[in-house]
Amino acid sequence: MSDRHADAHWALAHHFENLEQQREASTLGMWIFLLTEIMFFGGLFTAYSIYRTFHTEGFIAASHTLDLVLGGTNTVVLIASSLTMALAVYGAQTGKQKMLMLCLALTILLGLTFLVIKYFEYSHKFHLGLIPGSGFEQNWIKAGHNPALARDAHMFIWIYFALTGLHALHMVIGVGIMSVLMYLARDGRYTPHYHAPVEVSGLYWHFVDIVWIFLFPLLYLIR
Amino acid sequence: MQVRLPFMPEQASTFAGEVDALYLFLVVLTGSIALAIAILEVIYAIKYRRRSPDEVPAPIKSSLKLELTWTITPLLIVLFIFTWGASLYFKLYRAPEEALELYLTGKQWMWRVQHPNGQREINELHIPIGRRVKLTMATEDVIHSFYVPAFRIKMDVVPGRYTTTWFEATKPGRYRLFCAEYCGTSHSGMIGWVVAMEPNEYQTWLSGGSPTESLAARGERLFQAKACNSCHRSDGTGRGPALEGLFGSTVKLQTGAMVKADEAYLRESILNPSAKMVAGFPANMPTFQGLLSEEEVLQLVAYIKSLSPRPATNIQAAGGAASAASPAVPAKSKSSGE
Amino acid sequence: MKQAMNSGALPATPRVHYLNNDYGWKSWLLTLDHKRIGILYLISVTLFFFLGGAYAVLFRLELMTPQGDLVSAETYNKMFTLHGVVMVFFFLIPVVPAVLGNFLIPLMIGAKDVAFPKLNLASWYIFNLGALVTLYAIVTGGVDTGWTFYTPYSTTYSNTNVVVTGVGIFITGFSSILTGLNFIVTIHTLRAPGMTWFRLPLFVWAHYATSLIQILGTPVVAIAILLVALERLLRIGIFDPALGGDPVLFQHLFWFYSHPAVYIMVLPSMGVISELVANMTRKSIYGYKFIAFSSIAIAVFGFLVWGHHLYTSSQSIYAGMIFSILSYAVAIPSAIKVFNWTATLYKGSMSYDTPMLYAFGFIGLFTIGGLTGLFLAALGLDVHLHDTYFVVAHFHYIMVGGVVMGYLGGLHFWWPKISGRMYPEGWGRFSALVIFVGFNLTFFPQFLLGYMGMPRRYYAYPVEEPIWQVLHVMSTAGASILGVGYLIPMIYFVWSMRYGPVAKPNPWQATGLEWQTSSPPPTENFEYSPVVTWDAYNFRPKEEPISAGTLKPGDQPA
Amino acid sequence: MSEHIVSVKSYVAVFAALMVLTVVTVLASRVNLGPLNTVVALAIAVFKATLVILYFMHVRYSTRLTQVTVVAGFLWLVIMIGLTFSDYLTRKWLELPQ
Ligand code: HEA
Ligand code: HEA
Ligand code: HEC
Ligand code: CUA
Ligand SMILES: [Cu+2]
Repeated sequence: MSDRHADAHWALAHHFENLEQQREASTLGMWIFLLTEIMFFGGLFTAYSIYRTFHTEGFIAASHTLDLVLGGTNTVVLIASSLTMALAVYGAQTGKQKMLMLCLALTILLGLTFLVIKYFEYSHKFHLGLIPGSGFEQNWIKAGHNPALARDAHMFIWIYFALTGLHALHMVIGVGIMSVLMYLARDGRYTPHYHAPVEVSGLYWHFVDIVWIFLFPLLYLIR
Repeated sequence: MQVRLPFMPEQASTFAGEVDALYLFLVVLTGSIALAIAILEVIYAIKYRRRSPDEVPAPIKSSLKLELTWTITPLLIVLFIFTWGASLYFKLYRAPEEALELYLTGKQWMWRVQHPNGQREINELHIPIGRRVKLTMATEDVIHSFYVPAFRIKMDVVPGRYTTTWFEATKPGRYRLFCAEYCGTSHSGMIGWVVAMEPNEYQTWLSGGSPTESLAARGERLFQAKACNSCHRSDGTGRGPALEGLFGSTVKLQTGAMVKADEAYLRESILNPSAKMVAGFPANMPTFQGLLSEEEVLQLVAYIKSLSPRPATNIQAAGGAASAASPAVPAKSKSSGE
Repeated sequence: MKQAMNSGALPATPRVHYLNNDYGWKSWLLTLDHKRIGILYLISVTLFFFLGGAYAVLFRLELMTPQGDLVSAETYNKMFTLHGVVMVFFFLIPVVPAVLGNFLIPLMIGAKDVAFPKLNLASWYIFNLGALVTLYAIVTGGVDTGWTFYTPYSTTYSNTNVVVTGVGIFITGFSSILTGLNFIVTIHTLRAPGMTWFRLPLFVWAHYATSLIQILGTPVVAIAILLVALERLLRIGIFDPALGGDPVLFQHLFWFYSHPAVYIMVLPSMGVISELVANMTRKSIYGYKFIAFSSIAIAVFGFLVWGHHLYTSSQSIYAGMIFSILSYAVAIPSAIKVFNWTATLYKGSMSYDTPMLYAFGFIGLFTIGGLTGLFLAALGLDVHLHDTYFVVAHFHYIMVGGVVMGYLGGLHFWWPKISGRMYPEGWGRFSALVIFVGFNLTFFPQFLLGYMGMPRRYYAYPVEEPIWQVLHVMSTAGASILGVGYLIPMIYFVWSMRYGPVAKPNPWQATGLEWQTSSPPPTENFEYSPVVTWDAYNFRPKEEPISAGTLKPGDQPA
Repeated sequence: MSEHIVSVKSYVAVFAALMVLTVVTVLASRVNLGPLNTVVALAIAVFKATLVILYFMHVRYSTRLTQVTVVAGFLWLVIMIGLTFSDYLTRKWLELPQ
């Protein structure tokens, strides 16, 4: 085993045989982490499905208070960021340093755009007082919605904030990861030979995108 | 199975013997399995003890036949246990057609009982033997669990809805009533007695005590006090549907679905009117969530129930054997208008 | 003590090994060596075991008399809650994987470390962070919801530190996830050449199955507890009936994790038992594939049965039936294991050393605990048994009688490898016996109490039931014996680190790669990269041509 | 390295498909299909997610193990939701006349 280290890549950890094995380990590790993420969001999705089944009317009414344009824009923004992320990985795979840097920057930018739009959505809700809390039902009625549905709408909004809040938190972490990645990548650290960190971070980013792909119809488009 | 074995609670309901039978069957079955394994292990341990420090026994190839035997045999055994357990469960939890209906509310840390005739008690529950008793249960705060070991019956009382359970006592006596779901500081103090009495003694008990309003009559007063009658009029001219004949009928909802108007439905209609909207009516009934205690809701429910001609399933018919049991006579319910 | 060793021509203790290659706090607190991390975990979980045990001793004393006279009801409730929380989340879930698993899995598969050593160390820090948060919750008033955190008591009515405790458990959950993640990736990618799946020791299979549960289940309890904390903070939330929420939904989410979690606890210990049974009888394990796959089957089916905790919760009786039949299905793989272990004993060469005594204890007590699980899974019977001491007895038989015994057996068995020293055999056997006796005295009476109707989580119980008090007194007496039994190994393990006889590389003449390196192993685990050409539990290796620079059975490092 | 490199062209194609599907799902939600609305919305979401997983996340070209991992994740989610529904959807059954 000692001969291994002579020509070993700088990034190869001592307990791996070669970079290929190391890459395999980190991708598998990330996938397994994403499994836990699925189940983490899954708890909320379960609650959502149950309550939506039993409080359908209220859910629909509350869903209509969400801004479809902003939500739709965010969907586009996030899918676009997934594209740039995929292209960043491509850049690393093919050794196109400029492309890597540019795409990472775009990904961060799009991620931030998403968060800014989300911020406006949230602040609108705060402005109307349509946020979970004891004042919700009055504000709901004040805003001219069907009072009979106030309670169920409240539940919807609660779940809406929980789901999108958790998702936004993941976005913030994602933007952080991408920034670190960009910093590390600045002088050609990632090569066609070694780019597992880019790839693995990409998996995370796409996962966050997928969560939104489900959130969008489930929250904005129900009727 | 009417024997009292050591380490068993008294058998005082129709279920007790059946539950004990399954229990004893399992004791014997699993006892012999455990014993067989233990004996085998002791024998092997003695017979095949290490005799010299370096001895290495010959390996034995595992046999598929043997593996399958000890996979399939336990499978058959557990399927049998499952069937037995499940059929018992069905009996325990399927409410009977005809029963004496009592109302129970749990509240940190006491049990409150309301009898149809208006008798109320705390931490005691008087019942006749030889009659099926159905409990409709609600809680004002956290989850509690109604547990009478001598009856082998237990059911959680869950906030936000009614749960029900039933039993039929077979022996007069005082039996312990426990709260089995942890509910806070005095969970272990939330205990009481179920007093099972001969039917005639039960009658005496019912008519004893200070004369009280019947449950339905109390509900009727509430119905007026909370101004329900401003919308629900018996002649159907109110803003809401008339409630006469509602209980036990099938209601058509706005969504087109049909639901049976049972206690749970009535409770929901009062506390969360929008959950199930009656077809043809506007959604203008206010919610009474937080304005009524569960006990009061139960009184309203009892009142609305009394507005229906009873099929065989209600208090009155149940009271047949003990006619004084239910003075809540629907006929006298005057139109709820003025 | 007999120390029959065949392979000891070389100096038993290598001059440099993982314990002495570096000294000082930093070399431990910043270590990336899986073996040292295992020891760090050993220290953490042992402390928590004694904390949980101390609570148990105190509330057992309270239960000696029917009235509440020793402590107040609030204190009692906090004590059993913290006993449950500490024992489950801070002791039993990490104990075998994080201590023995961490130490052994890389050794057993012939790897130099786990796949992600930094994550491994991080998981220990996360564990301790969660532990500190929980300890903070304890010293600032404790928590009284029961380890199950049922709503709405936990969200609305309890006025104790639910949120802080929840945060502690939430954090610790991530350490569990990271351990599981690390093991799965390690087992997939770092097996030595020739170490095929069906040559893996069953300990590794059991940990693989455990890890599956950890990664798929833990996030769900994390979100459930997070939702409770949010609901408590916002005073409104998704389990709140006032919003049309359903408290029983919390129970679904909680048990979706917490039932599989009981298999997180028991599977690793079952892995230990497979090793002990094979190695202490020097017999190739009977039905290797059946035991291996039964672990996976338990992990998978374990996820389908959570509703058996909700039979009386107003869950639909049809769902109850589904969960009941699936609960019975998951009992079958456990049965397969018990039968195969027993068959392995047949015509073996059985040693009576301490690890084997614990293995016997495990098999016997796990069987009783498991079989009483069949009582609880029977729908109609559980209506009577639910939330009584019968349940308490059931799970202590498995968790204390089974899992803790398995863990202690494993600790004795691998102690020479971990510390390089032998423990005193006579004391080992004695304490195993004390624990066995104390255990049964503590928990057998609780089955009887349970069937007679004694509810659990009761601070006081009716005076008019003299027999109840008799049984409770027996139980308390047993618990004291049990406590002494646990203290003895504590003492002699520590003693042996200095004074114990020096251990040979393979004191038990066991198979497994971990025995083919020195005791204690070097930091990189093996002097040579192992190449595996034999099956697990091959006690009569055929001579194989060995290429230079590889390890063969019975070999010693040069 | 043995890894498969997806071309820029396919990435863009997948992106275009995702965009189209986003529009479709919004439009579909405007049409009243009754309960089918949910089914359609979910089907499109699943389809979109599959595209992302297969191409952006390279699962189509990954090892069997990765593929199994992905499937297991969604399967477990279905188990959790499905068995929970087995309770909620059958609670009322008992109230049918016996
Ligand atoms: C490590 C922990 C562990 C393990 C492994 C198990 C294993 C099992 N458990 Fe247990 N259980 C708990 C820990 C555990 N449990 C805890 C902590 C609680 C209470 C939680 C709380 O409320 O606080 C609980 C509660 C609990 C309940 C709910 C009781 C109630 O609250 O009403 C039920 C009901 O079905 C149950 C069933 C089972 C079954 C069927 C098994 C099976 O897996 C057992 C399988 C094993 C065997 C069957 C024995 C070996 C087999 C043979 C010897 C062969 C012969 C076999 C046959 C003929 C089948 N358990
Ligand atoms: C991993 C799990 C685990 C372990 C190892 C144990 C170990 C023990 N448990 Fe535990 N128990 C649980 C998990 C566990 N328990 C859970 C999950 C619950 C449910 C909680 C709930 O309802 O929410 C429970 C509940 C529970 C109850 C029911 C309480 C109630 O419902 O009111 C009882 C009652 O006897 C009990 C007893 C014991 C005893 C005597 C031990 C003994 O084995 C402990 C032996 C250990 C020692 C005795 C320590 C030795 C140390 C010393 C002697 C030093 C002492 C030091 C000082 C006093 C400073 N436990
Ligand atoms: C402002 C008018 C109004 C008041 C006051 C009111 N209700 Fe109603 N109620 C309605 C209307 C309208 C409906 C039908 C629509 C619906 O289902 O919500 C209704 C429906 C009901 C139903 C279901 C009837 C059915 O046919 O299924 C019940 C039961 C009921 N109310 C009970 C009560 C009780 C008890 C009170 C007092 C505590 C009360 N209501 C007060 C307007 C009212
Ligand atoms: Cu009420 Cu416990
Ligand atoms: Cu369980």
